[in-house]
Amino acid sequence: MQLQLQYFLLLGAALFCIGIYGLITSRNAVRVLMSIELLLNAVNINFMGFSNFLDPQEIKGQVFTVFVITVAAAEAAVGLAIVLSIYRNRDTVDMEQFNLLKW
Amino acid sequence: MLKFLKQVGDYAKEAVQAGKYIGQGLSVTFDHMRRRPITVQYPYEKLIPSERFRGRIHFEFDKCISCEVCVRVCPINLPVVDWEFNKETKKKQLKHYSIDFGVCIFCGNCVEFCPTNCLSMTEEYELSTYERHELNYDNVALGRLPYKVTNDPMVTPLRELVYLPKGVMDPHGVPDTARRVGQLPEEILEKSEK
Amino acid sequence: MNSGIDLQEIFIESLMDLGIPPGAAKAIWMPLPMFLMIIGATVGVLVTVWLERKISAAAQQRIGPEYMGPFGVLAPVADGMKLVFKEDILPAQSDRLLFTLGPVLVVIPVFLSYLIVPFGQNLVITDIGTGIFLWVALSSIAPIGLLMAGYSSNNKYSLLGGLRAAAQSISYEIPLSLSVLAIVMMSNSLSTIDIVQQQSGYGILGWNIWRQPFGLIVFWICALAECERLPFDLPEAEEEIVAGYQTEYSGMKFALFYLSSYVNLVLSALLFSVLYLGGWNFPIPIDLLASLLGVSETDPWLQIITASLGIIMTILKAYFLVFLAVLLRWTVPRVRIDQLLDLGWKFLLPVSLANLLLTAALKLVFPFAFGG
Amino acid sequence: MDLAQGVQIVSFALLSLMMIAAALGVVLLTNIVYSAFLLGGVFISIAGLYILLNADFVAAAQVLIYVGAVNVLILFAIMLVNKREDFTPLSSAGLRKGATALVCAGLFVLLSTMVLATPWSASTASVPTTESSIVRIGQHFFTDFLLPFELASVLLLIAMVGAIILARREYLPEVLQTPNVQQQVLTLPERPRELVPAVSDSSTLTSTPGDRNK
Repeated sequence: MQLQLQYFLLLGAALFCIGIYGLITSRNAVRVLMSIELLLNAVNINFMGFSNFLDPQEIKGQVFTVFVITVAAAEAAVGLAIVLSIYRNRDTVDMEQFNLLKW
Repeated sequence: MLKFLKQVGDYAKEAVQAGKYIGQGLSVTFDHMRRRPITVQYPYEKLIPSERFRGRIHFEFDKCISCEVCVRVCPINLPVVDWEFNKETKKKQLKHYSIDFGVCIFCGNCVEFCPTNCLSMTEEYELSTYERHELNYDNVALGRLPYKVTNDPMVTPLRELVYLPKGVMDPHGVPDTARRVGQLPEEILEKSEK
Repeated sequence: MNSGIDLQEIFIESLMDLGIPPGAAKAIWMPLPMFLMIIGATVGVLVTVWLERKISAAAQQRIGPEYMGPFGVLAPVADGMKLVFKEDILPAQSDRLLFTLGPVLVVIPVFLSYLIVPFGQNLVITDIGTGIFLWVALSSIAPIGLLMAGYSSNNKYSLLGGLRAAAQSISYEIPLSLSVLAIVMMSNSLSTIDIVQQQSGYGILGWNIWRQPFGLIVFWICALAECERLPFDLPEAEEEIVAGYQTEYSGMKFALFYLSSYVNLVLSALLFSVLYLGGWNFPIPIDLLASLLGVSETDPWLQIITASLGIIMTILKAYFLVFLAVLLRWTVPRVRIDQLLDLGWKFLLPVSLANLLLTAALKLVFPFAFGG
Repeated sequence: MDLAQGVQIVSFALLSLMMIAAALGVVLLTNIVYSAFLLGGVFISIAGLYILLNADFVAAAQVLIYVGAVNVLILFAIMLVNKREDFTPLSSAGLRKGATALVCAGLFVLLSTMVLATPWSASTASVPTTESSIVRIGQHFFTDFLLPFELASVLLLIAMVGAIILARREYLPEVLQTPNVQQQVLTLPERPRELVPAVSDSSTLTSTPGDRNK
């Protein structure tokens, strides 16, 4: 028995589904951001799995993971800044209240 | 552009200046490490309290005439004087007297105003207890005399807090064992006997 | 360059001579350096605490601990014993789980970072490729523990202290990593062994202290800030917020915070000596001395002397830096929180970036001196 | 199966269990602070998985950036907006959650059948790269991935500037609007003792005896 690519892919899929669930059901804006981080990490696990099992010489998956990490950091910073400024204006972090752009 | 460069230059100059000041401070701190410690190793060494030290108050029961002057001059009316009028001698007879040293501020007014000098200041200052009510001294406790620092064989008495020997102005290079300013009581006694 | 003695190989070979299979011999060897390191770190903390008390006393013309053992060397042990036997208080309405987990999360990464501290060519637990980067990564876990401790104490001072600690730690991590990056750029490797190797050969002249004067200052300031030492001990500023995130802690949990802060100080000093002061190198190259004295390089005595001298040099350099930190503590007053952040973002960050740029330029111009 | 493989399997199982449990906690727990701390647990266990995948540099980067930066940032945001607010209950919250859970479970089933059905041409005898992964990643960054690398740095810069501008407080006009509100003078609850005049002035001297005489 050895570690297989499938294990990591399944793990990534599970994390992705959990992330989707959190993204849809959470009402706290910060928790939505956390769910997005979970999604990005699920993708990262897939990248790393492919990188290790299908491309052990040219580890391009790891390169992509680093890019995703970079983007995630930027996303977190901007997202939290947006949440903070919305909180200042509307005095809540409830996603259901952020409906200014609804018709 | 030039202005910006000038700003950067000024900032760098200020940073260097700050670094220099920190270096100076470090040298001062380092210099202090080469000086003689000023420590009094307290339970083993004790300073002799000065002549007019205001320590715990001593009370002589028999001298007291229960006049309650001490209560009146006390800022917080602290002394508790419990007396009874003796009809035969037509005098006030003292039953109990107590001072709570947990509240006393050692201002010395009671000692100053006592008409019969039954109150006096001692040089005792070690008044720590496990419970604050233990500091409420009754007339028996107030009548005890403290143990003198100079008589205690366990304690090395020190004369003064000033830490350099007489005539020495430079704090460096003075050994730890060099004696402090002033003389001990027995030395003064010896001198006066000569 | 000879590789010096390799304790691991000698140990495993001697075990295999006794008839133990190689896998088991390796398994027996593995926990040994870790235990040694944990014990070493703890002893280092005891020594540091004692030194701190003695040096602080001397700087203030006091004597310091005196009666507990000769020169009071047992004072830190007594402190530790007291903390072990103290009651473990859980504040009312606090979060029990997070309250316990906070100090643990602060301690573990600090101890893990000792994995990469080299005391000699082969005297390091793991010479992993990521080396110094692992330390930077691990030291970024601690703020989570601090935030956890601050949040779970149910005390506004604790929360403020935890937030301050986290803010301070993440803002000083950036100039710290940038100044480390300049070193890494010169030695072409993240491994601590390679970083020291690159500095050796010319004795004191080859150390990075001459090549990185700005990086050195930035690194030291940032290390002090990361360790929450005065002048940057805002998270536990007594006059403002009682004791910061430690306010509600007592007993063993407080001891963990205390331990981690001193382990962190020793670790920073050790890594400073590795990065800038040539690690285990003697100020005069030992090979030169040996060839002057006519001792051959493969002489076992020379190797043993080199190894022990390496350990002594590393520790000496580290403790010199600890001494400097203590001296700084009694020299420089505490900064305000806005001054702290100003210093971090507006001074140290640009300086370290400029230093990085300068190092890159110098590396292109003088490849022989700056690691081509 | 030798010792190393057994260790790998066991640590994989532990890490994945930890990760799934922590991720479920992130999504399901009501206390947002717990969620944030558990998110740190997810990140750390993912870093452990990366180490199992022979990627020490990315694992360290994961710890540094996700745990050290993103998670701390999220915690900061939570502490800044930490208002114990009860969201107004929605009428069909349970239905929504159920439907979402159903969809997610379906997605998971779909993905897993795909994963298990696809014949991955995995080179199971994965040769560990001779050189360190850091060197390889660096080579990629500065040769064939140079443009994305530079773009990522520009993106980071833009994100930093944007975050600062978004999060910065504007200079408050509210302070200027009401400059004339009188600051209430704080007084002690107890009244100061009335001073007995030692040398009383003439008016009291003349008036009080007169009053008394009346």
